[in-house]
Amino acid sequence: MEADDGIDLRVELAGISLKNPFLVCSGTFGNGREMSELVDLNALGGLMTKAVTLEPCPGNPPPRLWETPSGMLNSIGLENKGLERFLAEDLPWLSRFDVPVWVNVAGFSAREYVEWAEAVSRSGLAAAVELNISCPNVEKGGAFFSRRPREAAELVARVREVVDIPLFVKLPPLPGAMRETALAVAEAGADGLSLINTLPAMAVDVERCRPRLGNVTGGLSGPAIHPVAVHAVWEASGAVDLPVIGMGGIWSCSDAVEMLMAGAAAVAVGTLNLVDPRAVPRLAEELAGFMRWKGYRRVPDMVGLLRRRGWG
Amino acid sequence: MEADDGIDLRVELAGISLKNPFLVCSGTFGNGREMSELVDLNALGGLMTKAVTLEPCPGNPPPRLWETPSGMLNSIGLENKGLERFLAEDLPWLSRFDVPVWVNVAGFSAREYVEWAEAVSRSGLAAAVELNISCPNVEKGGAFFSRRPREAAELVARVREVVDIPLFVKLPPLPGAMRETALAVAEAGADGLSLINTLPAMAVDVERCRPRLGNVTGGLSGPAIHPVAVHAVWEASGAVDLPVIGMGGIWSCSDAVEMLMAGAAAVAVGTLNLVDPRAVPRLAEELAGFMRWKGYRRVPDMVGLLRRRGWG
Amino acid sequence: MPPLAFRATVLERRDYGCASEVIFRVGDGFSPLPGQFVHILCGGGGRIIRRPFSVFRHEGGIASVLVREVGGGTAWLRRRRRGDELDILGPLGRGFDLTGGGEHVLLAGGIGVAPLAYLGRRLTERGGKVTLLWGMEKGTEYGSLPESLGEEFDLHIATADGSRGKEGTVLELLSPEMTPGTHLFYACGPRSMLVALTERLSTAGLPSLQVSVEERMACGLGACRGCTVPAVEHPGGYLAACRDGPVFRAEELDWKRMMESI
Amino acid sequence: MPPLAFRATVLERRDYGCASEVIFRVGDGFSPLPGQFVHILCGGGGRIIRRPFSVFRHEGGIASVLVREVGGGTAWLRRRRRGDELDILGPLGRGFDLTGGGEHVLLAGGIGVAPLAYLGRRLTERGGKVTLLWGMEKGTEYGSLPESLGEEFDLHIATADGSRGKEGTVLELLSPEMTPGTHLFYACGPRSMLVALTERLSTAGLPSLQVSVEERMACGLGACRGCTVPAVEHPGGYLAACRDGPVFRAEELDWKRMMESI
Ligand SMILES: Cc1cc2nc3c(=O)[nH]c(=O)nc-3n(C[C@H](O)[C@H](O)[C@H](O)COP(=O)(O)OP(=O)(O)OC[C@H]3O[C@@H](n4cnc5c(N)ncnc54)[C@H](O)[C@@H]3O)c2cc1C
Ligand SMILES: Cc1cc2nc3c(=O)[nH]c(=O)nc-3n(C[C@H](O)[C@H](O)[C@H](O)COP(=O)(O)OP(=O)(O)OC[C@H]3O[C@@H](n4cnc5c(N)ncnc54)[C@H](O)[C@@H]3O)c2cc1C
Ligand SMILES: Cc1cc2nc3c(=O)[nH]c(=O)nc-3n(C[C@H](O)[C@H](O)[C@H](O)COP(=O)(O)O)c2cc1C
Ligand SMILES: Cc1cc2nc3c(=O)[nH]c(=O)nc-3n(C[C@H](O)[C@H](O)[C@H](O)COP(=O)(O)O)c2cc1C
Ligand code: FES
Ligand code: FES
Repeated sequence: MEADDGIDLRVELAGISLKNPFLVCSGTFGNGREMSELVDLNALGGLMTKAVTLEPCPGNPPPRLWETPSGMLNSIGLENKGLERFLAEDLPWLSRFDVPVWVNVAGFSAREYVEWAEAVSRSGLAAAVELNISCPNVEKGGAFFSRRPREAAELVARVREVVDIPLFVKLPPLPGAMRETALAVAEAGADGLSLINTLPAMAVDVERCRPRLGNVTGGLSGPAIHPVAVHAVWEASGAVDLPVIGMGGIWSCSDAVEMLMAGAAAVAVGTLNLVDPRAVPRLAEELAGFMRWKGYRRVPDMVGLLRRRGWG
Repeated sequence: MEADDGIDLRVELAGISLKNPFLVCSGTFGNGREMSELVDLNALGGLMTKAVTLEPCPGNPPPRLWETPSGMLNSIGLENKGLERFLAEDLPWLSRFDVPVWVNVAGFSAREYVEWAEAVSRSGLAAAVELNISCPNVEKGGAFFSRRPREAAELVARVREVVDIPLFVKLPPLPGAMRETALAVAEAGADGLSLINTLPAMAVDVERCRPRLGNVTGGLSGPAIHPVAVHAVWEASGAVDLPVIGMGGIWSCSDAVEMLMAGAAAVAVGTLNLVDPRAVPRLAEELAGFMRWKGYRRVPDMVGLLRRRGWG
Repeated sequence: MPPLAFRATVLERRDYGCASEVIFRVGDGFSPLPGQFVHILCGGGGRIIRRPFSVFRHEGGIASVLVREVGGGTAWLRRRRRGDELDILGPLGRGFDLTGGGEHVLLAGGIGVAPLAYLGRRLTERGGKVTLLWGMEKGTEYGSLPESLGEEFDLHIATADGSRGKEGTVLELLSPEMTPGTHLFYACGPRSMLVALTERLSTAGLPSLQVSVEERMACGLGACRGCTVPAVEHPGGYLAACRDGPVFRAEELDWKRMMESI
Repeated sequence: MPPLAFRATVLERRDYGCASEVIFRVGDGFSPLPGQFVHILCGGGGRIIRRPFSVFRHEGGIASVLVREVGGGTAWLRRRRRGDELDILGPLGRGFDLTGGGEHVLLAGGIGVAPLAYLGRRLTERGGKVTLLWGMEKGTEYGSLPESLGEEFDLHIATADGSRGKEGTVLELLSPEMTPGTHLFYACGPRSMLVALTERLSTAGLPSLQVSVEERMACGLGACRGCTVPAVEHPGGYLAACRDGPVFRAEELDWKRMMESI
């Protein structure tokens, strides 16, 4: 997508070429099918699938959504049709489009993660694996791994052995432990990081004295968490030399540029897709306008610019 | 504050009697003086002082504030006049009012924390010490302690030895590690927990490519973080049998009741004080109305009610 | 038809007590089925998610929603004035199946009357015999809307406080001759009302009942799986209210689990 | 006087190009000094912090602010209409010291004209000789406000694009006879303008200069320490713009550090 005026939106992430730096976050775009009625999937920089588990998973009891100030709680709980149908139905369908697919892999045990990631890699239809070790919505859905740098690194190393495609690791914000975890995961062989997953959160219906979510707790996303996400990107990108995909509350072009300047090599739009399925093409266009105005020609010109300008 | 209709707002926290369950958070009420022009300090359930350090501290370079969606970033950085002047000027002034004072103690080393806490306890003018081991705004301002349960516990144990008044420990949300840390701190002798401090966060001026805060990073507070705070209270109160003071984005009476039902024994209003210095008396009145309407007679009737009703 | 994403200009607002009809212009491509909904951005600020509203009226380039104020989003929407713009996604979801013959009994609880009024109009156009039963808290709640709907339909009202029509819920208005054998039932209202109705009709009667359910929604497109309701077909599994519904045949839903989240 | 927390009814709005004067009713207890500000809640939603605005006008139960639209809060405020209510805290801060004699030179950059116009009125009332120098981007920026202020003051204008008055910044309007010995200076505008002014007056001239600074604020009361500016007195230390200021004697501030955060 190189425009006449020399603005080049393309980025390369761990060897994967993207038309523009905007991916769509796991779980906020289905597996593309529903959204394709409203948006051309070919216009996406990349697509991260909904979490898929080895076995089909019914997900959490409703209600699963609650809106909070500038944010949203969800407790979907990994509802999905399981690996088999995903590989047979969704992934082939997605591969018809000219868009790289990150398959979001979740598991209830290390063995599941490994088995599953291997199958995805073998399918030949995925551009990358996104290892979801930070889902706040299932007891053992990986949150366990992300809070312990050592365990996280061990899992990453095992998965690394069985996949032939780039391996991204998705982390939650870890106040104070971001650098340490990023380093451990990088050393274990990750090719990139996805930051951030939702924050563990909760809301209560005080009139009825019951949780707003059927699963009691859930994950907070949306503009409310954007400053936390920018900070996580800043910390991780300062600690390791891996491409970071920044996500969390991106609602505008300048939200995305914040992430890039803080060190993200690309960004992903999440909750905003649920409000505006066409957000990515719109933001990509706005980004080109911003670059034209400010005189940036290529996306990497902006990546990590804060540090290059001497901040931090 | 027992009204005619039998509504009783009083609570007891680690042996300290409060007129109502609303305290004011550290750093959001100065040391009471400025606010006293607009609000009667005697109407507060309790007052948590601004962080005080052993030596005077100029704080971080401006700008120190930035507004984010439903939230606020600050990087005040522990600006204060130091222990000596605090003990000579502020604490005696505060003790003229009929309101229990939690002195927020911050340090740059374990030794400082201990020395300082001891002096506060000896002054005889403080109701409790609030050990701030979670300030995101200073390199070594305690964030180091809060991210390591063991180190946190050691510090708490040392401080516990030298103070004769109740000791509250203030923690940040620790996704996945809340229970563990709460347990460690409780075993080390804490009398209560303050949850939560601000979240590490950051914002960027993309037009000028520079951080919005002079200190680059800061702490996120306000309604945006409320669901994260409720979750932290829920986790900690489920893990330990200590009174928890819930804080984080309380903006209405029902925000406060969420905290109580999730397990907080009392709550503290923070950023809202900066918008409405009279928030506490107003919310206390609204709480009495809520209790009247729903048939709760005493605050403890609501505390932890979610779990008592079988949730979680 | 696939959903559209469009901006619509408000033409008029009619206030009916606790609710307002917000009338806006739509393009030719917009042709909603009864029971389908539109997903509307209701102001900015701290509200980030769209709000779903059933189509209440549609004819000749004009459509409307009937909005009952329950929170910030609905307060914002019902205060729109002529000339204001709305950001809309829709029509979305699966509407009512209109193909069944016989007599049609429409049961509305409160604001649930919105999709049923639109359904009633379409059924009447097709020559069906329509009875609209409507339960509300008190007789004055919806201003002059009962009069207005009374001119279009064979309308019967029940009120919780007995201030108008029968005292009790809308179920009190079901007469003995309204049986699953001869009548088709369409219902929209609070979860508790739908559960009570399924109990009243009993298992044998479920095939004659279609219900429109209200779940909190985010995407409205079936993508996020946030709006699920318990399904019979996949034991322990769920259907998406926004895409598989909001209208379901009563047999599709697991009413035991439906009851749990009242 | 201690600050008040009150609700004020909007009486009128006057539009002046990029800015609007929002006029509201105040009680008897409200008596702001020139340079003091009011802290206004500007809409709900995602905006949680008040916005500070200098008092632009105050007489007989009526006050106003002059609002330049730069973001969501100011956009909200300048669209208020007659009858709307404002939630206000104020007057806050330390105003200008009016006790000095001599000739008064008021230097405004852009919207910085708001507190200076109010100051000018008070100085004139006290019999002072006031010259108002005002720099702006282009001549049409503030609509008819220059005409309006020109009727009240000896007004001189500079524009960056030269479309009105002198080309350049407000500093171009300083004439050689305006010297610290004979004149008192009062300034409000962008940080860069204030710095340039202190350089122009040089250290010896600083005692004759009072500046009103703009810092982002939260409490406006001196409690949060969020709005600090570098102080001379405590090396490395800070003063609170909201309480110790927003008006400072130029000597009180550390201009070297002030420059760093341009
Ligand atoms: C398919 C469908 C069709 C609907 N049609 C109409 C209609 O025609 N007219 C109408 O007035 N309302 C309708 N609703 C309900 C309407 O969407 C909600 O009242 C609205 O979203 C509330 O927004 P709020 O910002 O005013 O309230 P909030 O402040 O968000 O919430 C206020 C209360 O409303 C409840 N609520 C919030 N969102 C929903 C939701 N999506 N569904 C159910 N309850 C909710 C909350 O639990 C809360 O108790 C429909 C809902 C669905 C799912
Ligand atoms: C003592 C004082 C007096 C002021 N008097 C006036 C006045 O009389 N008329 C007037 O129009 N404006 C005045 N301002 C500036 C005014 O407060 C800001 O323009 C306003 O807060 C911006 O709010 P917003 O929501 O529109 O913009 P935002 O969306 O919050 O921000 C838009 C831009 O304005 C800047 N900004 C935000 N808040 C402030 C602030 N408190 N101070 C300076 N810049 C800010 C931001 O950096 C950003 O670049 C004054 C500021 C101070 C501190
Ligand atoms: C409804 C919903 C479902 C999600 N499902 C997943 C998931 O399956 N796997 C995953 O790694 N992250 C999931 N996430 C997290 C997002 O991918 C993203 O990390 C997070 O929402 C932050 O971005 P946002 O604020 O832009 O939404 C989900 C988020 C939402 C809102
Ligand atoms: C301006 C500001 C200054 C603060 N200073 C301190 C402090 O000195 N010590 C401390 O423990 N917490 C401090 N905090 C954190 C608050 O006490 C509180 O934990 C946090 O803001 C969450 O509550 P809120 O969302 O209601 O503001 C500060 C918060 C703000 C906004
Ligand atoms: S609202 Fe997203 S699947 Fe229904
Ligand atoms: S704004 Fe709080 S101290 Fe000035």
